[in-house]
Parts: sequence; structure tokens; C-alpha cells
Amino acid sequence: MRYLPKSPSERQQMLEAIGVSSIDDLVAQLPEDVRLKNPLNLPPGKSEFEIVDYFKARGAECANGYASFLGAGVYNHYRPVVADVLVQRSEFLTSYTPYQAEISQGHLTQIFEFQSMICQLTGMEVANASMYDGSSAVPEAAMMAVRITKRSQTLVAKSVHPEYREVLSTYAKYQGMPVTEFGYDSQTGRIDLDDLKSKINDDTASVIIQSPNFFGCVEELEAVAELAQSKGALLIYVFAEAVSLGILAPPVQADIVAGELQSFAISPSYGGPFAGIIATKEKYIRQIPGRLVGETKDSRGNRAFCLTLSTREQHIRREKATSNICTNQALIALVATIYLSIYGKEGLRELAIQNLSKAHYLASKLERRFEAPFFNEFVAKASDVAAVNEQLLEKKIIGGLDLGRFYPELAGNVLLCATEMSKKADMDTVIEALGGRA
Amino acid sequence: MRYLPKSPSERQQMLEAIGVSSIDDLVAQLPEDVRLKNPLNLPPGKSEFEIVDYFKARGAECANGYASFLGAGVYNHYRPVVADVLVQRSEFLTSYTPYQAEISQGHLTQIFEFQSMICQLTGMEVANASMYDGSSAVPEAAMMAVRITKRSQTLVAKSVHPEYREVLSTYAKYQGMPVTEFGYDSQTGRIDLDDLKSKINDDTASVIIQSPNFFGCVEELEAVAELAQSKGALLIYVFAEAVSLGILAPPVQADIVAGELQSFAISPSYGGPFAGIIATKEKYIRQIPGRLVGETKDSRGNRAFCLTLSTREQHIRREKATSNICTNQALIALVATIYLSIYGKEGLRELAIQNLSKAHYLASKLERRFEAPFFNEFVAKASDVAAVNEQLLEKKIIGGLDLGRFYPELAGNVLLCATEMSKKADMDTVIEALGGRA
Amino acid sequence: MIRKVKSHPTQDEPLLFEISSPGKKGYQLPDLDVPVIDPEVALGVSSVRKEIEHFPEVSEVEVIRHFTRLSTWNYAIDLGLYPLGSCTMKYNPRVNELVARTEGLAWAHPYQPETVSQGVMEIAAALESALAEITGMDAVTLQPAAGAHGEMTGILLVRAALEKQGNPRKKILCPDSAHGTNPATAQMVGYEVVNIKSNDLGMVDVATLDAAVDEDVAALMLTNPNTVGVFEQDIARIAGILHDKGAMLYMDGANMNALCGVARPGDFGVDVMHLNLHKTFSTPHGGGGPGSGAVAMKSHLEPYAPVPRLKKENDKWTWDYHRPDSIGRVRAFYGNFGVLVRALAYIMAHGGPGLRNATMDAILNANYIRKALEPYYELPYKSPAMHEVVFSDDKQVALGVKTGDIAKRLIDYGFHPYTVSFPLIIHGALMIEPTETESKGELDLFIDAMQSIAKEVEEDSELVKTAPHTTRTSRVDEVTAARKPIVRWKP
Amino acid sequence: MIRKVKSHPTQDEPLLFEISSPGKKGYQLPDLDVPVIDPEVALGVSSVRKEIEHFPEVSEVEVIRHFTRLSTWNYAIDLGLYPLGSCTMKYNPRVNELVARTEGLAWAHPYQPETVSQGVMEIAAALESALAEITGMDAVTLQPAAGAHGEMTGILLVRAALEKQGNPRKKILCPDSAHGTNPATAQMVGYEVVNIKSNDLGMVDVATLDAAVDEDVAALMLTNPNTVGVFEQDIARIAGILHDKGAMLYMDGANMNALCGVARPGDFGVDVMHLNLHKTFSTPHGGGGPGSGAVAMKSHLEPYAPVPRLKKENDKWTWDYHRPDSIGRVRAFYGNFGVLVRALAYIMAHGGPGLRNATMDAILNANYIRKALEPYYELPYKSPAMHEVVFSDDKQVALGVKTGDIAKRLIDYGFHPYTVSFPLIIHGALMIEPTETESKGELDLFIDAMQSIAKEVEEDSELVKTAPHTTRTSRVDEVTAARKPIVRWKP
Ligand SMILES: Cc1ncc(COP(=O)(O)O)c(C=O)c1O
Ligand SMILES: Cc1ncc(COP(=O)(O)O)c(C=O)c1O
Repeated sequence: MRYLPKSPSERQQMLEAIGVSSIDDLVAQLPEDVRLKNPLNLPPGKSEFEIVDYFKARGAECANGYASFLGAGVYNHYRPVVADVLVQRSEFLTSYTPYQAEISQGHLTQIFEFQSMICQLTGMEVANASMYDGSSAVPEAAMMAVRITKRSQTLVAKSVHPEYREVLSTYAKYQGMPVTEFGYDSQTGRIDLDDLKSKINDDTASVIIQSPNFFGCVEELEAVAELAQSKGALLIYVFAEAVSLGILAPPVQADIVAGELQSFAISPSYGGPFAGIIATKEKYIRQIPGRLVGETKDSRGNRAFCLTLSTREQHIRREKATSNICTNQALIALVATIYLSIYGKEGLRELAIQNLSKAHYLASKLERRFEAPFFNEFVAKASDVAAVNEQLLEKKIIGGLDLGRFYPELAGNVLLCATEMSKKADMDTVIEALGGRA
Repeated sequence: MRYLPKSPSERQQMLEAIGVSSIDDLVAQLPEDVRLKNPLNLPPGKSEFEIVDYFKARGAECANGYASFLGAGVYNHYRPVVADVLVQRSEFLTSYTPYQAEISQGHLTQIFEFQSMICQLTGMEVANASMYDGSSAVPEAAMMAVRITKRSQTLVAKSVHPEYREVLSTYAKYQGMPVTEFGYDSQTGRIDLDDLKSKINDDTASVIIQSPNFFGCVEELEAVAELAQSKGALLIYVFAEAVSLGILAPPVQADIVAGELQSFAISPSYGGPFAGIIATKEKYIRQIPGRLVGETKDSRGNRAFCLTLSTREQHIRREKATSNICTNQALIALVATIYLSIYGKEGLRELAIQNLSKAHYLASKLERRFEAPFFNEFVAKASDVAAVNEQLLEKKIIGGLDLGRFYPELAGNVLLCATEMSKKADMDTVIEALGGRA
Repeated sequence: MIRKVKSHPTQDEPLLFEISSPGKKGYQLPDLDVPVIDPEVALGVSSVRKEIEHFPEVSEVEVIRHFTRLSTWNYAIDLGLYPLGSCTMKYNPRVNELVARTEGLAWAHPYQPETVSQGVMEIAAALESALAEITGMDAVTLQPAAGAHGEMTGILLVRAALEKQGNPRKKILCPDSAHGTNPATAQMVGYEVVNIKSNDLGMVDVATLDAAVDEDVAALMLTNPNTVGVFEQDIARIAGILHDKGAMLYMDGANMNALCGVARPGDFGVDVMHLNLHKTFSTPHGGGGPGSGAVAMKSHLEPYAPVPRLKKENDKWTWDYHRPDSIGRVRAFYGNFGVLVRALAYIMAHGGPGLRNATMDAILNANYIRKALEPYYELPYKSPAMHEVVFSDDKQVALGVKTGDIAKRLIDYGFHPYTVSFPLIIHGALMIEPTETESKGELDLFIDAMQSIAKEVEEDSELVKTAPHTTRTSRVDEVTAARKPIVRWKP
Repeated sequence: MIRKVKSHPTQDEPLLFEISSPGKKGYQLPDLDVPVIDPEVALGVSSVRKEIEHFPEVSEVEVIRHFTRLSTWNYAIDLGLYPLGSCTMKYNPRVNELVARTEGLAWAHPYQPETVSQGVMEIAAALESALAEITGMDAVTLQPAAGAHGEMTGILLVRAALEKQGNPRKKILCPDSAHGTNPATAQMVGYEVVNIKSNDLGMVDVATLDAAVDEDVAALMLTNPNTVGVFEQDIARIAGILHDKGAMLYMDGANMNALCGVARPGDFGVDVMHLNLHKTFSTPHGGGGPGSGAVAMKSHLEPYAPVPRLKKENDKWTWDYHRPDSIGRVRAFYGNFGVLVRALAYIMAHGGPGLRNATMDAILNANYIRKALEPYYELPYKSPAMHEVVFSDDKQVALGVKTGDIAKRLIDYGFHPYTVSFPLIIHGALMIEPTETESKGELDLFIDAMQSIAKEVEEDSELVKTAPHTTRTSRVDEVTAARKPIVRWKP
């Protein structure tokens, strides 16, 4: 087999060296009744040619080259070629966790740059090397707040991504972490401060909001931060559309930021692999989950980087660890790092403004459901979302998300997203289908 | 611009260091009347996104995912993924001619392996690092024979690729190298020995034949080699379908082998870049054109490789050089080297047998024009080639080559090629279209 | 004498922040085809950031060079043996990278209509059934993002099932040889962790276990082959003891590379387990991820599996969200799909018989190394090795050299070190897992290096204690790094 | 002091032949869907080879490692400055690699029907007109595979045109600064080569030229800017002298990177020229190729251009083969199409104004280096430099150090050497071409290295003469290699 670098004669020599007569002797130790009698019921090995054909055929069964106005946590941004080229460098692609600093400085240096850029984007002082994704970063942030405040309750806005909230409740369930949701203002689409006020109390560890929230609305931090902190709770800021950080004021009022980086050149890939992050204030550094890279020196006095503060982690702390996370999403964080260095300071702003402009053109021709300012995503009223999307699909356009799916009370509304990839012509088709004013 | 790594302030610092006030001062030296007054009439620079779109659109205007039965010098073989991955390693892709051996051992070692494998495949003792392609390797081989024999005339078989012959006559035209063609046996499709006998003489420097020839027929070397050598002429063996070397007896009777390696994982790319080679006997090494890599030692006594015998080449010998070739097709030769190491000894044989089997299945249902044995290509009779191909094209199948294009006397015949990529179902469609017996 | 590597210049490179200069650009956006919007007008002045302070500005060519240069400071499987025990660092086939980038797959949005998603759903379904066949289990969920995530999912299934029976119970048992993620996971699912001492064969001591299992025990989290690389001989009885008391057997499948095609957890009493697709099934995870922690379960746990579940309805795949007993979601969407594509491609390439051959070669390689190094390093557990072998530094510690020093010296010989100081039950462990994708030649060089280092320890221990000596970065001061952490660049 | 690089281990690796073992496989073919044919039956015993003796047998993982390891022994643009004068080693944009692999382009067969080839033909046509605009010429052929091939094509055009007028003439003039391919080409087209001495500005001496041009001269092959990097001030008069005598001006366009957007050969009297798309237009040619030597010509030479020519017929592209005066083919099919795709992508990325900016930065970089190194190295020609600067080793030779030694020492500093000993008119030339894709930081490191080496030559010339000292392969014995050539592996 092409992945097995041995010839029959080499196997023979090795068996002789070991001192067994046949390769099966090597598993003789397995109890008779445990050994698999008949071979696995899977087809024989395929040639590379057939494997490529199989996946091409599967790909052809999916939407190919469609324009898309779906956002809702997965965004359609252009992926600079260099990001995908560099991540395929053998030295990046086929290495592992940089435990051995002396031959892992490539990854370590890049992760340090990644942590630094995430801090610059979020206005935080510490960022970890990555979490699985945005959805799992949220409960990890909530758990962190519980550890810090020694309180138990979590308050989460209904305008946080529905699937993030589902994951939060799964994680929280058996950790004595009651999770309560608070509502959104049906006029503005922003959080309902009064509802929050009524629910926050002395056992509230954290208040979790997302901005831009699931409806695309940009939240106002001041008020909620004040409220939370006045009650001794932490404010957790969640983002699902990382490109928004290019133009939105950094959430410096937050105590913890948890986000999803898919927008940074990570292909949608039917939902993963993506990369989540958690960033926070210096003072909470020992409560942050996941890996951290720190700067230090080598024995010759040269700058070097290494994994640090691992006493927080499971392989040292075991059941007392800040989290059970081990393998993270490093390779995806590398792609994001490359993406950020390609766009840079000016590029991220220009990119964000293009997203803003495209979405506002689209919105300007449709009837919005909410009034609050939005970035590249918004909710529009639609008589029959399903019918509209059907019609668009025939034109090789994937329409927006039917909000009724997650918010029964918002049935008859569609969540639309436009990015720098959205062509005016396609947007006009969507406008027409939704009966907007041309 | 993204390819220009300078900021305005850096440019300014550099101008000051040089001691000029503006960048235009740097071209002040150009005579006034020579300087370009108005900017180039080309559109402004495009974003990466637009460039990718443009070429995708052009690609969509061409045959995509068609089955093809065209050969005629460009063959449709599977390209192992690793070949394309490895050739894109920065250290291979973005380097240049390995003049500086100490930091070019990667390429030098690989070229040495390439030369060695070409010798093993062809039965020759020396092979160069590559020529532009098969078509230009032929005249270079003929010129080599002229230098070796000090004779002027070249005899080339009409069954050699027509475009190779065209290139030969272009090269030969002003070098006092008369080129004469000799015919093929209209029964067998092999060379017409009698015609060759009648044309060969004491001024014949070389006799050039191709095998498998343009009709796919495998030539018999013994007789022609004897004839040529008895007259003091060299025999030049040309191959266009390199995969045939996996099963055909190596042309040890030849004095020079000139060939095209496109079959070794080089994409058709509308005709290039490909890679040609010239291989010969040790004794002719100083007459071989192009670069050669040799084994030697470094100052510490370790094995090392370097470019050698460059006294043959233009940069030293100038007008007395064996050829004017400088830049060759090294990167393509690298792809071929990887391809050969992936298939290896057994793989090349198995691959050749699959080609043989596919083509013989196809031929078994059709009426062949020639009797001689063939490898993966053959000539079939067809009432109306154009009509048949039209019909196939609608079924997303590219039919064979209308031989009338190059051989008026063979109008009404089609040159068909089948490789390991040809599916039986598609072959059956071709058979039906050609009215073959199912 | 070092036979594997030679010294060669490696490009140095500053941090991105240090090569930045205002006005350098690595990007260009197409011209806008709609009116440009002023952010301050659209979002309000207070919501708009003025700038991203000190954020880098570099050109494309500098980006290429920056990351290309950095990459040359890394070791990688494509460069050589990577014997990190328990991590199964095997060759990552390149065709898998290609197929994962197939347009229809890489650009599939998780919320796009199922009518235009049949291909991706078919891939997930095909992988689920292949993994079920390989593990001998009844159902599989692909949602977990990594092994630890799979552990949490699996233990949640256990808890949900027990709760349904009326009592979630209080304790999870973990052998002292267990990986840190096991106890950490148990704690996250609200269980108290009880450690079980291993016997002197490195296996679970059945008597000890028997005594520890009571009505408060929810499950035992067992790695098999365990982290010392030996197969639990009494696995059947272990399962029996648990099941008799209504407890379950969770298997940490990190070491499935020793079992594929040889034995199936489903056949020896495992109720639920996770697989590390990024280990056993060879998906690349450079720098530490991404992974996939697919969880395989017996039918009695299937009702509790995370939503959504794949379901075939009149010949079309559809996602089933109506699963009243489900533990809920552990991750948004459907898991690390791109990783799943690679894993399936890997399984297709080997095929049924092929997977067994791969396993056997992995075991062959481990035993070949064990045999050759036994005279030089202490082997605490003499039980037959499966896919990995764990030595201890006992002999070398006597001379003041620890496993960590030997590991660093291995770098000078051109190898990535083995896993250091794990499992914890072996003091000063050297945990070596070669995997099946290593040639005899590479193994011989490794053995040669390890033997040579053993000699160095005797003749010149200082040389080993101060290693590595040949790398661009010499031994790194991790203590200072932790004492005053610098975790981000500052101007 | 070396600031650019540090030493790090590089994997060693034997030859493929040395890691081969019978039965190892790197491939798998699909099962045959037709009856298998016995080659001896189909072809006859005598036509079938028994085996490919000693041909390697290795696995896929070994192939990956073999070539990955080998690659680490190379220097490359992606690693740093590659100042090979006359070679224009600039950044090769990665997007160009992507678009060249677009399926419809990469899999286009040269003989497929034109109806399903319009996209590739459009690309060729677009490139032809862009190159015509950039050079100021009337027509372009893309058939030549490299610069030297383009030279041959161009001189063939000259010869065909003159022949048509009745007299092909006998001589081609080449300045003594000309690249070796120029005279070699002239000879291949049946011309006698006459060398023209350059004047002490490094330019063609007009008087000498005037005297040399007679009715036997077919053309002058001139590189402009010439190989010492200076623009021929008298270019207009040079063209005049030739044209007055019915001779033509051929321009070697290898140095077009100094002219794009600044001056056009078509505007200063050039009749025909070649371009090195792999230099000026940045197509990668690792190891020495592939290239493309597109030839641009004035209308009076167009009738002689190689067949086939692109032609638009009722809005569709078609290949025109009916060109009675054509010199014929210089290559099968239509040239190195894959290279053409990359060149067009490069031109699109820069655009009209952008190309000029690139040129200006190339000139800026060369002059920045010149200014900084002038105090340390002899500058034989004081004429203003364009895109490259050529020093001589006069100062160092006095101390027994040659340009070749300085070049080797540069390797220790982490740079690829400049072009050594070319052009021949400068004894001991150091020919430095940075190109526009180098940052100030990289240039400063290079300057620093060159200055430091100049000092080393004075303080410790032996250090320089025995360089490089830091590479895995120390100075290579090229003499022995040539004395008894070993050009293939033997068992
Ligand atoms: C035995 C064992 N269990 C669990 C894990 C955790 O898996 P992951 O790193 O994918 O979360 C690992 C790998 O680190 C392991 O080796
Ligand atoms: C000045 C000059 N002319 C001609 C050539 C030949 O071009 P090529 O190497 O593409 O054949 C070169 C490059 O080697 C050159 O530098």
C-alpha cells in the first residue's frame, strides 16, 4: 500500500530482529475472544484517481458557484491565495502542538503574533491560541466567569447565535451553572436592557451579549457594561462576524471576549473546521482556558517563544484544569494570522467598509424589521421566505435564513448578509424576488 | 501595490540616500525623445479576486471534464497529487538555475536522479537536464549528429510527429543541414525500409524515426539501426509517448534518443510547458546540448552535485556552443522525476499494460488502418471523421485526430488514443459513433 | 555520531509588527459597485473605531517570506519520524488536502438547503457507517471537534442515560495512567473523579476495580491499549464488573491505531468511545489542531446523541432535530466537516483489509524499536507492546540526565522527541510511538540515535543536559516565560 | 557579523535508488474495466522489455520526504533576495499558480476543437496585445520556449525578410558585452558573428559601429539596458546607422524590467526583440525553467512570424496556418501556454500605471545598492545605473580574493550570490540585480553583508576564499566533476 513504506523483505528482517516468526504473533497477546475473526466489512482500498473522482462527484451534488446571501455565523469572504498556499507548507501542515520549543519556533512565533493581533482587534490584553469555534468559546468564557466571580448564574441574550446558546446550555447543564436568557427589543433588535435589569442579581457571574448580534444589529456596550459591572458580574462580548472588528469600536468595556474567526479566510466547509478565541484582561490570565504562547529567551539569550502557564491545563491539572481542551484549531488560527497580515491595518478597515456598503445597498431597497444600526447583515420582512428562496435557488442564488427557524415569533422575516463578494447584479435579483423597491 | 514591499517613507529615505530628490530623476539619463510620454494603454491593476474570476471565466469557455481520445503528442494521463504539491514547494518553485552548487543541492540532486532514470528508461548512458520539448529536441539531436559525423544530411521518417518535422526543418534551414523525409509502409504503418535504403548515403549524418510513431505503430529497430550504422550514420530514436518506455524494449540500438516527457504528470496546458530530453552514449557526451549535472565532492569530502561540462554551453563557448539553449524546463523535469518515483519499476509496467489494454479494447471493435503492433494509439478508418467528432462533442467526448489534417493521403482515418483514464463506457460511445462492432 | 542531519543556514525573521511600515499593502479590493457608506453615519460615531492601533502593514511578498521563513524553524512529519507517544503522528496523505478543497464541499454553507447539500451529507453518512464498522459500535456522531470534546460528549451520553433511569450517579473512575483530558472531562460533566491504581503489568487491577465499582459509579474511562501501550488483558471482565453494577465502560479511543482491523471495542464490551480522527485517521493538525473527536456508541445510548442526526427520508439525506432525549448540541453546525472529508479519504485509500495492514505495521515498528532499545533504557512494564513503547529514564537519572534532556538531545540527531513524562505512572517516561508510516531506514536511524545518546549520557552527560546544540534556538527558558508571562507584542 | 541567518539542522537524504527496496509501492491503479492484454502477445516478445533495471521502488510517504528534504537544501526567492544579475529573480505571485491550474486551461489539449478552446485562445490574444503595447511593437508571437529560443526566432525573421529582399547577408554584430546566447543564436541561423567593442562608458561605440556596418550586416543584437545595466544613450543613432545600411536592430529584451512603462523599444527603432516572460513578467522557473521567449516585431516582419497565428474570424478566435512567408514552426503547438497564463495574470495585477511603478522601484533598489557599495567595490563604468549595477573585484583581487569567492561568502550571510564573471567585458564582475520586489530591510541586510565581506577580505581573506562555511555542502569541486564526469547513478 502506497502509505506503508515497507517491502516484504524489510518486514521479514524486522520480524527476525524482534524474534517472532510471523507478524500475527505480534497480536497474540490479545485474548482469543477479543480478536476480530473476519476482516472489516469495508470495500478494498481505492486508487487516488478513484478517491478524487468520488469527492468530485459529491461536490457536484452540492451548490457550486452559487451566489449566497447566507450569513448567520458563517460568512462568504474572499480567501487570499497565499493563505491557503502557506498553510500547506509541510512544516506547518504536518507538525503538531509545539511542546518542543526548539524545533517549533515557527508555530510558536506565529501563535504569538496571532495572540497579539487578536488583542489589538478586541482591545483585550490576553488572547489564547484558539478554541474549537465560537460556539464552544461561549460556554468556556461563561465557565471562566464562574471561576473568577465564584458565582453560578449566567445571563445570555436571546440575540446571541441560537446554536451558540444551545451549546452553552449543554456545557452548563451539569456544572451547577444555571443559564437564563434575556430578550431583545422588538423595535430596535438590540438587547432589552430592562429585561436584563430584572434578571441580573448577586449570583450573576456573567452577562453574555453578541455584537453584531444574530440579527446583525450592533449593540451598545456602555449601558450593559455598567449594569453588569455595577452588579459585580462580568460582561462577555461575543462576535461571530470577525470582519466587523475592522470598523467597530473594540469592546474594551467587556471583561471577556469570545469569538469565531471563520470570516478570516476560513472556508465555510459545511460548518468547520473554524477557530474560536477567548481574550480577556491581564488579571484573568490564569483563568483563561486553552493554550498560551509566551515570549522568553533561549540559553544563548536570543528571543524565543514557548507554550506557557500550562499549569492551567488538563495534562498538568487534570480534574482541576480550567478546561479539558487539548487539541485546538491551531492550523486554522494560522490561516487567520496570514489573512490578517495580508489585509493589515488599512485593508481590514477598507474590507469592513465594503461589507457595510454592500449590505446597506441591499437593505436600502428592502423593508427592515429592526431599527438598530447593522454591519453586513440585517433582517428584512418577507411575505413567504421559503417561496422566495425556492425562486432564487433556481437562479443559482442562495437566499437568506428564514428567521422562523430559530425565532418562531420572527417568522416571515429573513436574515440577509452581503459581503465584499456580493455582486450588485445578484443583490438586485434578491431585491426583486423580495419585492423590494428597485 | 501588493507586490511592491515599500512604504512611501521608505522610498523617500532611499532617494535621499542615493541623493536624488524625486524617483523620476533616476531615469533622467534616458534621452528625452526615448522616454515614454503617456502611460501604457492597459487597464489599471486588478484585485486577486478579479484575476481569479477572469481566468475561471476563460476556463469555462473551454472543454471542462470532457473525456478525450486525442493523443498525437499530448497524452491524457492521471497526475498524482504529490507531484503537483511538491513542485510548488517554494524552494523548488522560486529558485533558478543551480549555478551556485552549495545552496542548490536540492535541484542538483534531483536532476542527477532525473538523468539517471532517463538513462534507465532509454538504455542510454547520458541524459541531459532537459530540452524545451520533444519537437525542439529533435533538431538538436540532428545537429548533434552532424557535429559527430561531420556529415550534413538528415533523413527523417514521415511517421515522426508532423510538427516535430516542421520544427526540424525550421532549425535546419540555415545550418547547411538538408533534411529529407522517407516514407511509411501503407500496409503496416511502419517506416518504409526500401525508401530509406534508396535515400541514405555517405553524407547522411542521422536517420530519425519515432516509436511508437505518429500512427501509434511500434517500429522495429534492428533493421534500421543496422542499415544506418552500416552507412556510418547515427540512428536517432524519438518518442512522444513516454509511458511507452514502461513496456517497450529500450532503444539500445539507437545512438541518440530524443523525447517528450509530457506523459509524466505534465498537464496538457494547451501544449506547454512540457519537457524534452536528449540521451546518448557516453562517448558523445561532449556533443550533447543543454545542461548536465555531475557527481563530485565538496571540500569536506561529502558527495555533492554540480552543473558540469559547461564548456559545451553558450555562456562559455558563445558562437561555438553545442546549442544556444540556456533556460530549459527544469521545473517540468522535476515533476517528471516525482512521477517516476511514485510509479517506480512495477508501476510503470502496470501503467503501460493498462494503456495497452484500454487501447486494444477500443481497437478490437474498430477497423484499423495499419497492421503493425501498437501501444495506446492507433489509426482507425472512419467514413466522416468531422461528423463523428461533432456528434461525440455533444456527448462531452473529444474524439480522435482527423489524420487528413497532416496526411492528405490518409483522409478518412482517425488517430485514436486510450489511456488508463479512458473509461469503457466512453470507449463504447466512441465505438458506436464510429459504427464499430459492439 | 549524527547521521541524520547537517547544519545549514536558516533565514531569520522579525515579528510582523517589526517589519511593518505605514502604507505598505498586501491586499487590493475590487472597486465597489454600490455607493460607499460612511461608517460614522451608518453606525454612529461612538460605535466606530478610529484605527487598529499598531496593527501590521506589510506587502504580499513579505507575508510569503515571513511565514515561509518561520515554517523552516519547525519540525514536521514530512521531514521525518515524529514519535510523539499517544499522538499517532503519521503521514498525512496529500490527496486528502486536495479533495477537502473540492469547491462544492469547501464552500458549502451549513444552512444552505438540503437539496443542494446531498453530497456533503452523504460524506458524513459514509464516514459514520465506516467508523461504526471499524469500532463495532452501533451509531456515531461526528459533532465533537476533538478528542477531549468527544470525551465530554460521551460522558454526557452516559449521564443522560443514567439520569433517564433515575440516577445520574456520582463518580467516574480513571486509571492513574489516564490522559489528563479524562479527569478534566469527568469534572466538566459534574462527576467526581476516582483514580484507580494500575497493577505492575501497567494494566487495570481487576480486584481494585471490583472494589471501587459501586452504585455511585457512572462509568470507567479506559484507554485501550492503555497509555503504556499494552492491551488490557482483562477487558472482558472489566466490562462485566461495570455492567453488573449498572455502570458503563467508556473507551478513550486515542490508541485505536493499535486496533483497527484487529479488534473492535464494540466486541469487547465498550458502551461508548471517542476516536481521534486527527490521529488514527491521519488528518493534519499542524500546531495543535484542528481535530475531530467522533463518538461511537451502542444503540442504548443513541437516543441521547447530539442533535441534529442524519436521517434518510425517501432516498434523500435530511437532518433530524426532533430528538427529545438528546443531550443537545456540543458544537454549532455539524462538526469539523473538512476534517471528516480527509478521514473518509484516508479510510477509502486503505480499505477494509488495508486498515489491518496499517495497524500491524504500526505494531511491528513499535516492537522493533522496543527490542533495539531495551538494552539501553529501562522498560518498566514488560507486558507485550502494541503500537507504542514506554521506557523510563531510571538508568539515566542515576547519571543526572532526565527524559527531558534525552528528548532535547534527540533534536540534535534530527528527530522530534518522543512524548516526555507521560503517562504519569511511569516516573520519567519516554513514550515512543513510531506509527506505521515509518520506513525501516528511518527507524534504524532513530534507534542509532537513541543508542548513541545512551552512550553520551555515560561519557558526557553535560552534552545531553545542555542540548540541543545545533538548532537556531537553543534550550528555551520556560520557567521565566511562566513567571512573568509576556503573551502579546507591545510597541 | 551575520545578521540574516542562523544554523539549524537540515535532514540528510540518500538518492532514491539508495532507499529503494523491491515491492515498495507509491502508486495504485484503478482496476481495469477491460480485458488485460499480454504485451508479448500484442507487441511481440522482442519489442517488450523484461524490466527497467535498478529503477527505484519507494512508497508515497518516502517520495514526499525525499523531495521535501531535498528542497530544504535550495535557496529561493521566497526565502530572500536573489540578486542574480540579468536574471531578474523577482517574487512569483502565488495567485498565478492557482489560475494556471484552472481545469479548463490546464487540461486543454492543443488539438481540441477551436469551438471548445476560445478561452485559451483569448488568453493568448490578450497577452499578445498587452506585450505589443508594453514594447511599442506591432505584433507578437508567443511560440518560443525561452529567451534563446526567442532570439533564434527573431533572427530567423530578420533572415527571412532579407532573403525575401534578395540577400540574407552574412554577418550579425554583437557587442562584446552580449550574453552568450546572442552569438550562439546568430551561428544557429547561419550567420557569422562579429564582436563590437564597447566604449569606456560600457556602451556601444557609435564610431566603431558605424565602421562595422556594411551591406553584409544583417543585424545588430543589442541588449538595452545593456548587460552592464546602462541605457544605450545613442540608441536612436545606432538604429539609424543600421537602417541606413538596410540592416536591422534586434533587441535582447532580457532587461525589459528596466523599461516597462518608462520607454518602449518600438519607439526607439527596434525592429524585433524577445522578452523573457520568466524574468520581467515573473513566471517561476525553479531549477532553470520553464520560460517563454515571446518575440515582438514591427509590422514589416510580421509576415514571416511562425505559424500558426491567432486570427479573429466572425468574432471567434481561430489559428491561421496559411502564411506563405512564415519561417515555419519553432516549436510544436503554441508555446509554453501555462507560462503565458502566469505572465498575463502578472500584467493584470499591475495594470498600466502599475508596471511603471514596478520598474521605478527596480531602478531605485539597484541605485540604492550602488550608492552604498561604491566605496567598497570598484565600479568600472560610472554611467548611471538602471535596474542592475555591475562592480568588479579589482580592489579584492589585489588581496587574492575573486568575485567567485565573495559570492560564496555571501552564502554564509544568508543570500544567494549575484551573477559572477558576467558580462565578460568586466574582469571579475559582480553583477547585482535586486528587482523591485525587495524591501528596504532586505536590501540593508544585503548591503551590510557586502560591506562586511569587503572588510573580511582585508582582515581575513582566507575566510572568504574558503567560503561557504555554514552550508550543509561546503565548496564544491567543479573541476573534478568536469574532468571525469559522473552523470548518472550506477548500482
Ligand atoms: C490518550 C489520549 N486521550 C485523549 C486525548 C485528547 O484528544 P484531543 O487532543 O484530540 O482533545 C489525547 C491526545 O492528546 C490522548 O493522547
Ligand atoms: C541578457 C540575456 N539574454 C538572453 C538570455 C537567455 O534567455 P533564456 O535563458 O530564457 O534562454 C538571458 C538569460 O539567461 C540573458 O540574461
